[in-house]
Amino acid sequence: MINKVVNNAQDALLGVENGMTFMLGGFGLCGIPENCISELVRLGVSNLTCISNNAGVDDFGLGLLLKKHQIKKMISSYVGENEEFERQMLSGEMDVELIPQGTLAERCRATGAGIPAFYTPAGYGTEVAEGKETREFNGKMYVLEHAFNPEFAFVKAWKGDTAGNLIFKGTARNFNPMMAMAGKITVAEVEELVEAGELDPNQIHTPGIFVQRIFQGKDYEKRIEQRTVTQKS
Amino acid sequence: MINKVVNNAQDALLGVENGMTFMLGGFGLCGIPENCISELVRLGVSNLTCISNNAGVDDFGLGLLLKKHQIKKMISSYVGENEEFERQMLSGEMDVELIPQGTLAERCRATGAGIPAFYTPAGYGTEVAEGKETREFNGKMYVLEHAFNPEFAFVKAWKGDTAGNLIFKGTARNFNPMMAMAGKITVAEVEELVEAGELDPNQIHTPGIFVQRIFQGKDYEKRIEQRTVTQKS
Amino acid sequence: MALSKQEIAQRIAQELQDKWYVNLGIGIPTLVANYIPKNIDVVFQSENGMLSMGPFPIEGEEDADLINAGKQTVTILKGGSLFDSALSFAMIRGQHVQLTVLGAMEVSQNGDIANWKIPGKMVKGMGGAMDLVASAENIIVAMMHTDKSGASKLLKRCSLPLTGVNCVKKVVTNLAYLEIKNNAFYLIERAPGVSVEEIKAATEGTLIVEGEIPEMKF
Amino acid sequence: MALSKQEIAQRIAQELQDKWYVNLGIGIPTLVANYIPKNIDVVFQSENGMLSMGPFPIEGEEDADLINAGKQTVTILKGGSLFDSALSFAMIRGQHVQLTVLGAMEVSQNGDIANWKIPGKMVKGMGGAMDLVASAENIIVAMMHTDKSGASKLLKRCSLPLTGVNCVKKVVTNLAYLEIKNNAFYLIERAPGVSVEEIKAATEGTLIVEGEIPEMKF
Repeated sequence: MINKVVNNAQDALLGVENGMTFMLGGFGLCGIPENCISELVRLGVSNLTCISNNAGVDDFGLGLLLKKHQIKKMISSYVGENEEFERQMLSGEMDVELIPQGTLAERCRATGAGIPAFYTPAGYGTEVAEGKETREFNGKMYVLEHAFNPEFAFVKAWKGDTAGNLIFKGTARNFNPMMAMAGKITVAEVEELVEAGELDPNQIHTPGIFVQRIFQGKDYEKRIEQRTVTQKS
Repeated sequence: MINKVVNNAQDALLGVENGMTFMLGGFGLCGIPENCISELVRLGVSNLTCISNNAGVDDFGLGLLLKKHQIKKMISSYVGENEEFERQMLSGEMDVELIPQGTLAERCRATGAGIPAFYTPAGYGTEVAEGKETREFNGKMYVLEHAFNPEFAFVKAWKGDTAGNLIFKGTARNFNPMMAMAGKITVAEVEELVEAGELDPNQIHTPGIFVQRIFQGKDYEKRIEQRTVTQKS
Repeated sequence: MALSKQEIAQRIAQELQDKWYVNLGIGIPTLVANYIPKNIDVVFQSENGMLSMGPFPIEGEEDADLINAGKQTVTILKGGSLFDSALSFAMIRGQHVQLTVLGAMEVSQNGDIANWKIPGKMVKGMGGAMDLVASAENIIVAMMHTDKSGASKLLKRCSLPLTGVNCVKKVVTNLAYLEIKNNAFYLIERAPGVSVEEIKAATEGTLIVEGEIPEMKF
Repeated sequence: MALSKQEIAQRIAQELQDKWYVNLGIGIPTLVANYIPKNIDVVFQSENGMLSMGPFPIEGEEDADLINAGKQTVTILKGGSLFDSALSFAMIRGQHVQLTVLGAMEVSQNGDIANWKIPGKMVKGMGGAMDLVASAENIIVAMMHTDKSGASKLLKRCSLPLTGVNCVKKVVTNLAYLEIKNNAFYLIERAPGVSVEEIKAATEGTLIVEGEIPEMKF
């Protein structure tokens, strides 16, 4: 067993520098690496390129990095729900590359899986395909999309063990498993860190080989963006 | 909930015809769809193209179809351990396409995932790449590989529910999940069929959407190819 | 009278077929789930990683780790499953989802759709919409026939940046149910009490009216 | 004296580094697992879908559902995980496995390797070998220096169909430990009691001998 445990977010983010490219897991505020984001804010690293499906809200998630102007470029599929983001984007202070959600997920997977490029139908005939190679297969048109090259990936899991194995909960899984595959250094923060051997090897979502550092997260807020309920009848 | 249950292998293989292309899960004899293979033998369908990592042994697994000359072409990564196979291949009675194991797995996944083609480094500079497009990405050479187009996929799972959700056990998972994604009709046979709701949705390996027919298998032999043990000290 | 948003959803729900997996977009499409015909089984896919999405949770039982693609708290039904975004879009691109229902800002008579960007104004991103429209065999667009100023949203050519090309086959608006083929909108049904003339006036693209056009039935 | 297969494995085991994930091929490479240095942690990957592969099970505890890539019954250690073949080769192609050890029928001085096919004779298939050699940063070949007739297997050019090109960096044979660079075999260590002359005689490819060549230490 190779032990991947580090003490805290501070130790986990050792080596993080200005100008780096990061992947950050999560969909909306669900399954985001809260502790890592807080530490990035504390470190004050800037000129970052962040690959993340969304950009948080004004006062939480990646919104915290935006507020401090730490992000030079966002690569996302959907960035609504964030006024400061919209301001920085429209004013040109920040660069934004919007790509289809499935393409984003598949490019993350490709990065970790040693696939330099693949064809997808998403975005063909739209501005997303501008400047990209297109090609017909069986009468349908596809766009060639490439892998990323991030220095760090920050992911959040429900349970993890000392060998770096991860299990996610509910829809908090989302982009986390593919991003975990993709980081040159992958940092996993978990709600519950257990000893190797306590998780069923048959139920691991992300095998420990993909994780370089793991730590027990703390003070999770797990904010709900849209609290929708059915009234008891 | 959409109910995918059929009574038995006979009902599950309805529509199987001569000349079709099948995917069959398993690695060696581990995780092979024993009941489906028996039914294919009983039906006597012939001129089949079979995509499967291995070709069974002389008297079990796909070897049973080989013996009856039902297979026209095998697409596999490794076909040792089977004398009748070697005889048919060397004599030219059967066509064989050997492809790297990782390429086979990824092509199965691509088939199910709507990815018509992708680049992989495996086989570059070898006879596997002959006639295929090659290309450089970041100073390394890659080969363009394509999705398959199978009519049926036959997979074997440990547990399954009436909605078609599957859980595999140990290394019997292997090619089964990707092949389950890839079949126009995917047939899953399971050791234990339970009601929808009995499996934890967080622990499903293959979501039911990929499975068109599921049935409770019977009389599993689960043969061991190489019984290796450590003597009690 | 023109349909309400609920009625648009209700009309679309009539198109659902037994054993279909369905992806519903945000807005009117979400409402379709309230009108599933009694005698059929359908399963809702949420592209953030869930099959068999159920209704909103009972108050007090919300789980921050269980949301839909609109970031709303939801539940999961028996027989459901959870998975990552790559597998979710594998389902979508691989055409395992039989129907996609989504909203649009514009649709053109050749089946193009624009619903993700108003240059200089709204730049929220396409989310999963481009994957959905590029992949689905069967796409129904739910939309208002005209914008607030009365300008048609069913056009000869879209003016906004496209989400997908040649992909929309059916449109249900507050005024009509239309099919797109042969580079035209074919009028299939009218909203109850809405005349063919009214629909013609509200449609900028080529509108084909063949024979008597029936009213929708609910 | 020339090394036994066990000793070849033992010498290769000295190359293992702490925290490495390692894929061992069938044959001599499998034996490497028996000689892991005491002070380091390594994890074995089995390409049929397992990390932290352990020793053979105690008699009576064999599980048909738990085998290695050689189809042998094995066990899984604490901290291990199970996964499908696509994820397994994602690990391999994505260079998450730090070392691959495999056998070869021929190796050439430019790092080509042939180990899967003898035309007209042995056509078992490449299994995962082509993915492994095309992907791994660090490949050690374990092989006999010559074939049964005494012909060299370390060649200027491979005569058999290739498994991969320009990929092998290190070779450990029964006679020597060699590194491949600059289109040549560099002799690094001799098997105990084997002379440089013997190694030269057994090597068809260009052999570079720089300075005194030490004997292997065990």
